Amino acid sequence: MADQNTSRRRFLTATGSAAAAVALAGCAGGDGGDGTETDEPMDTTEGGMETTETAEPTERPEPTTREGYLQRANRLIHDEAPWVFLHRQFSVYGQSDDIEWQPRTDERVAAYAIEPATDSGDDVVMTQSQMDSGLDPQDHRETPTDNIVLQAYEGLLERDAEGAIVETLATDYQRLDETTVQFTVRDNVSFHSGDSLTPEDVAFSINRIVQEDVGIASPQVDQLLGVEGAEVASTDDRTVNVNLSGLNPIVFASFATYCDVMNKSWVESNDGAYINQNMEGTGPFQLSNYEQGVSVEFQRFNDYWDDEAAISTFTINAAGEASTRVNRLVAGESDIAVNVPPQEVSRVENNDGTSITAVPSTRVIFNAMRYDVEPFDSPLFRQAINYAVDLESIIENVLQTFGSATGQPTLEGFFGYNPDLDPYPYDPDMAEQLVEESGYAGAEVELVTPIGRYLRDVEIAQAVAAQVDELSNVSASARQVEFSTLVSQVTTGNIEDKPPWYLLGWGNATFDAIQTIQPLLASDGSLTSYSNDELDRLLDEAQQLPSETN
Amino acid sequence: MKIGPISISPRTIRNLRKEFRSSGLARIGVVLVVLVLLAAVFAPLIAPHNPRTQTLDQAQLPPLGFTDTEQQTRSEMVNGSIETVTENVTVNATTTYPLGTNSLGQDMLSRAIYGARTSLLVGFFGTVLAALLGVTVGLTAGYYRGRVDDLLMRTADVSLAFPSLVLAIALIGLFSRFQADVAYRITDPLVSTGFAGWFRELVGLPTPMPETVVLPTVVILVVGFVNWVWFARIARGEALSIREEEYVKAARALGGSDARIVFRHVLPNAITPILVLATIQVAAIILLESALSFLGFSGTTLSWGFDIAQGRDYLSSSWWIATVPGLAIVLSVIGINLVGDWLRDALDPGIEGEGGL
Amino acid sequence: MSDTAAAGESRGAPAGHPDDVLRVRDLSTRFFTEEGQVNAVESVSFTVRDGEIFGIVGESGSGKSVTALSLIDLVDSPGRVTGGEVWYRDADLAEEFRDRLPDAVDGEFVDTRRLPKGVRRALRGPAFSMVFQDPMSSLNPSVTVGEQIAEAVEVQRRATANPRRTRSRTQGYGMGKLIADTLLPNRGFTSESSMNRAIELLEQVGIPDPAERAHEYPHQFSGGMLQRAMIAQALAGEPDVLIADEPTTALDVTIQAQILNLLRDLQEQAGTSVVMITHDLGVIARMCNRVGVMYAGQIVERGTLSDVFETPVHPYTQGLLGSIPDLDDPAPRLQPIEGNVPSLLDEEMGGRCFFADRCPKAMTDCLQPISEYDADPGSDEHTARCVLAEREFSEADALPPDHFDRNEEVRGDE
Amino acid sequence: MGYGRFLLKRGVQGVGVVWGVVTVVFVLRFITPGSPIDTVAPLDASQETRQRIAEELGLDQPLYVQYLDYLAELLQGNMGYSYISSIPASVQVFQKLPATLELAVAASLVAVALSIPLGVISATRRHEPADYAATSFSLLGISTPNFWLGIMLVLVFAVELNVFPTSGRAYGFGQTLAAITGPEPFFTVATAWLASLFLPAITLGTYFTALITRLVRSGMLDELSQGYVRATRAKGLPETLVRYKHVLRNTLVPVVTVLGLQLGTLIGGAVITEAVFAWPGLGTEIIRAINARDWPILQGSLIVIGCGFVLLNIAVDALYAYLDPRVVAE
Repeated sequence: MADQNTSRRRFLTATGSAAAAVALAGCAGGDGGDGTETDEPMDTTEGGMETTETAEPTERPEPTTREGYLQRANRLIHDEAPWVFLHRQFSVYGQSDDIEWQPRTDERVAAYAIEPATDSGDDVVMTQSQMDSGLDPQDHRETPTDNIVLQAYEGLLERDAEGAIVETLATDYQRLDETTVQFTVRDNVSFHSGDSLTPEDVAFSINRIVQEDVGIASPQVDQLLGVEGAEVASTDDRTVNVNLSGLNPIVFASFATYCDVMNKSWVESNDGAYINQNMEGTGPFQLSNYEQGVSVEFQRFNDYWDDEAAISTFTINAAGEASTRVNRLVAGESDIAVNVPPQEVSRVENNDGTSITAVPSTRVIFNAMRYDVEPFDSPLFRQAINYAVDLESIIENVLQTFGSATGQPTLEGFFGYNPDLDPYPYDPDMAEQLVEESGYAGAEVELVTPIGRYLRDVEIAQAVAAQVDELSNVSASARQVEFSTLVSQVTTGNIEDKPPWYLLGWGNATFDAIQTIQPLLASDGSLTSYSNDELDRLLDEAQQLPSETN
Repeated sequence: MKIGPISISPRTIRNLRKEFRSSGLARIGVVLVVLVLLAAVFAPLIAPHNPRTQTLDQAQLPPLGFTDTEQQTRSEMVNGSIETVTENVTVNATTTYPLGTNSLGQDMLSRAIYGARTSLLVGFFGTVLAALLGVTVGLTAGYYRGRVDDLLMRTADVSLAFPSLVLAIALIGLFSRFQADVAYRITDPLVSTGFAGWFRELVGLPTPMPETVVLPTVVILVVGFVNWVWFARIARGEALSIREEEYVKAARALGGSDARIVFRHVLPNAITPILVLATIQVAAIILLESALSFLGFSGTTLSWGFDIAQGRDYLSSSWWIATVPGLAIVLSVIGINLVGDWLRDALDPGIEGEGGL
Repeated sequence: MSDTAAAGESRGAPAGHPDDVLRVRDLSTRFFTEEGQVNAVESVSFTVRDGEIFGIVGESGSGKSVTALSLIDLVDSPGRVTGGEVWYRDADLAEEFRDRLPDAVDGEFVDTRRLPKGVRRALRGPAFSMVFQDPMSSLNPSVTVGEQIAEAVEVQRRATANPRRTRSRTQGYGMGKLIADTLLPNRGFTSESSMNRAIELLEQVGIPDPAERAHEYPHQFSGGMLQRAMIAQALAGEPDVLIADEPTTALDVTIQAQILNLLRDLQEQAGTSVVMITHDLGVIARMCNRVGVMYAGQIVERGTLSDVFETPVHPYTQGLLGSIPDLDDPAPRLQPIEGNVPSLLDEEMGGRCFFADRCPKAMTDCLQPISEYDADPGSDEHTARCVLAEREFSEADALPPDHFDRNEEVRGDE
Repeated sequence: MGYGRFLLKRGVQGVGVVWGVVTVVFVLRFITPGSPIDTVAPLDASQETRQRIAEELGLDQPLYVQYLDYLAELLQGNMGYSYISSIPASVQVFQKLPATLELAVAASLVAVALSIPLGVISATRRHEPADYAATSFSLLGISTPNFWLGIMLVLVFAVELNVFPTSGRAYGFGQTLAAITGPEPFFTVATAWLASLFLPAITLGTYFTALITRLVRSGMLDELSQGYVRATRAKGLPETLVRYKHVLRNTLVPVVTVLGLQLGTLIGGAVITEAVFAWPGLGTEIIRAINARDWPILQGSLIVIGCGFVLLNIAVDALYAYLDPRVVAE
């Protein structure tokens, strides 16, 4: 509960000081930073070369913008190295030549974007790694289910393939004041049942997430944190007002990620089990067959408000094993295979009629090191581990180039990314020297990794542990656990329950640095393994300023 | 011959010898088991490499005899887009890695040798645990009969109603809470005394070897707990019949305590079928352990099942990664089963088809 | 086609009495075990006549049961009948094979050993059948007694229903038919009428409430009742030759007499020939017309009951009978003879009289193979495998008492 | 004891076993780390959100209340709702059951069809090549981990030779039946169904084929040495009948007993076979439920398996009584 109070406090503080935010309302676009600007003119050293100066940020002028604060936070994190920075995961798809399709950064696959390339490309099958956790679009928060519900449901805002915010069921959106934002609901939209979309449906859908008495205990509520409720402002103007508890710099980014719109009367007249096995949305596809845990079949919705979908049916099935997914693709049983592992890439490429497409994803892979236990309480030791890891080699050999090295928690292209920071270079001598300086020579450490949760997670952990183990003064090994076991340790809210050193991946669909740093590294973050007053201060400052984008 | 409370009659030894002489299969079994045992015990001496050492630039080398030159299309991610390079690649098998390497460039032969340790440790200790539990329950049930028997055997029924693999997976979840607290790394005496290092220098093998052996405590506890029923059934049956023997009746009439009678009279006479069952169970538990590792529910990465799971991802490109550990399992389990058959044929304890995955 | 074991020259059926139904010549059965070759039956010859009871008597291990099994070709692996002829009188059978297997046919006699395996098997039931020692283990515990007898009846029915008998019996019942019979209701190997016949047979052997008991399982029967049922089963095929292997050994003394009487009565009614195998001289004396004494796989002496019992020639026979004062009051059990029955291992047999090592009258002549000698000029049926049938015992030729002990040592203990 | 009472007693015992299964799962649930909330809630969900989810799932109640509630609901045929999908556990479990049954039945058919003839041939032709072949096969069969066998079969028959699909279940039995009258060509549907079933059934069936072959062989050898076999032959019964009606039937008594005990192994094998072939059955569901701590589904699956175990064992007992009339008498 302490975390919750702190979060609230932060929003209240923000409310008091950020009247200026209002003026920025209505600006669209997800351009979190084009990667060239920096507000750190004092930065002359090469990223990562600092060794013992941990007080670096104090020598720099105080940032002035939200992006500046976030960039500064990233620098601090880079220097303090609470993580072993690894890489940005790539989404690698195998696809049939029967279709034309470009993957998206946020790992979502919209069948609407698929076009047939040949005559047999009209009925498309996708094999992903697992099936849905029920069809209620508001009762889940993970990519496999997203991929299923987004075919039939739509939100007010969505993102394009590059991550920019675009209007879908809203035709306009703006901040009315610091605690109110307004959406204008698109006209002439009908649900699959034939009912027309009303502003009432939109308000209900928002309330169903954030107000427990209206709907369900939605796991998306934290994504809409600070949203207190919605009401129809004007039926004629088709406007809906959303009330916030305080200034939320990224409220539109949040609405572009979650909050699918449902048909109020349909929801109210059916029970949860029915809603989880049927769909009633406004999306370009409607559900034609649902076999729980096995497959979901869609067919084109002919009354879609925009252009009709180019393909007539879309089927999603699942196979947990990557080789199985590729087998299905190569055998022509499937048109898109999700998460093709590196070693299967040549098989897909060499096969006639299939090819690989890949994009960088929104997921960063790292090894968290708990700041409160020996030997990880020493920043020098943590840096040493970063120097000990040959990231280039891991990306080249384990990931077979399907990843890009990182040196900060925020990914390139995200709001708050600091372009001046390079990944730590591989320098075992430096690492050994730092270990000596840290006073933890001879330490034994164990890296805990989940099995099969992330692309080649166990191999990466083994490689990291082996490389650290190569240091003359540290011995390291890797231990694998079930993902659920790791999750249960990581999510208790107590840092003491976490393993001292563990591999995790973090997907951030809001394209904003805060959604990575706040939960994972802030002192009061729900998953934090780290605590640093200066970092907390930088984040607080950042959250009191509006995001340049909205 | 006497081992603790167990005495082996000369007739038994004669039967064993006779069966061993007449059965070629028994001999094959003993040879296989001895080989696996030697590999497990002397792994730090004979493994060509440290099984954990990664040589990422030597990854996925084929076993000897499978050198292959082929045109390969290699795809690379360059700045977010795919570039395809077609080149002639010679995948050289090398005597350095006689059975090839896996995706991390670890030596398959060394991993197979070290995997024997995990399998045998789990197989042996798991069986001992299962036997201790099962025999205690079975003897108690069979000796006291009546309500005690009913209660214990209904418990056994419930236990049987759970598929052992499912029960094991569920229990591993339970025990993994304690996993970090249980000391499950044991120092490898061959390495810590420096003998392995000295020996390997001498014969020119690379050093150093892993200094500790991971004892997958949780898996051992779980497989022991899952497989007790088979021992309970056998022990109960033996106890039921032995308690009716005159000498047991006599011991009871003389006022011997129950524990003493069970330990001195019932157990020694029930030991033959228990031993035979234990042999078969070692095989069954090795299979169970490999299944658990395969599904990712094991405590160590040095396990045949784990390697198979990893190799499965490379089936289309590097078949040997899954094949080598699989063959290791098959050969060891065949060996143990053959020894079990030998013991069963020679001792004829009247058990057939008890135990299982 | 033929897997006839008896190779060599064709000699035809041995000469004998016109009433003979069975003439056995030089029958040999060997067991090929891991310890070595065991000569369980060694050149056994005898004849059985219509309607008579021929007894074979010997200690356990003397090969009498194997002889019985060899007759009806039921020796199990690792045993095998390695030689000899079993001439069986059956005019129809002789006619059927006269052209195809001229060597196997002589007059009305057919050498069953030279017949194809299937035909030999088909002779079981209608031609030969057998009553076993332990009725409890000789009936299938999980099939009703009536059903088991009905099966025997059915075998006989199917054989006689089809004139092409051998073919119908060898190939009449295969897997397909079995599966069909098992899966389809109201079908089975046995029919209702054969079941009725089984009940009749049960009644005939003196089982009360036969209709009900027919549907009971062997474990619900007492030993005596079960042996009656066994006899009913053996008679179901209306065999020409019934082989009774120790039919009363496993039974209580009180029941033994009942069973023997029953056997005798049935035999007289049907005129069946019986080969009675027993170690019980009393049974022999009571039941048999003629008798053969077996020792170490050989018939060492044979002849009519009185030939053998009153004027035994072979010292073994004499030893057996030694303590029996009177035919009318025979002792029920054999008297022990000093020494052990030999192991019958081929390598240990040597070409000598097998009894020589226990024989009080062993002579140097006994160290060579002994053939059957005519023992009694007055009877052409009394023969003995003993030199004493030809000559008198002479101290001069006697072997020293430790002769075989020495050899024993030389051979060493395995 | 009468046959009816015999079955009744087994039925009562069966209910006890199912109750035991429910209780054990509840105990496991109490002591197992990893709350279902962790899998339902997103990684960064606030403690408040977690609390709300816990309340919705009824996890805030004391365990004994949850237990009694569950038992009461179970008696009314309600197995709760999936934590993940909110679908009734009974619906979700019974949707998965046919696929697993199909696999288990196919594997059993393979096993019985192959093993009995193999065992009989092996026993009746002892020390002949056929015996050595059957003995070697069965030794290999019981010594090969079935997941590895599955992988190797996929490697050879699906990846290299491409004659069977690598994974998944095509159509299923129900849809294949429907295709007889339905619009889809029956032959295509049936072929696809059987092709998808083939490798999984072989994978699961091999261990049992090998096990039963061994049991039948040794049982048959024992049984062939029994006196009644000789007696049965002596009365002239055709050898087919001797072997199959008399000897095999008695051999099956211990075989059936062992198989009754090995049902758990069959289900365990199905779990891992399903994992190898991405077969959408109960096994896949169980592994998923364990990983996700979806207790209602796990509990429902285990109850269904427990019931199956009890029912099949009653069936085995009945079969046993049929095969060996002495059982009922005792």
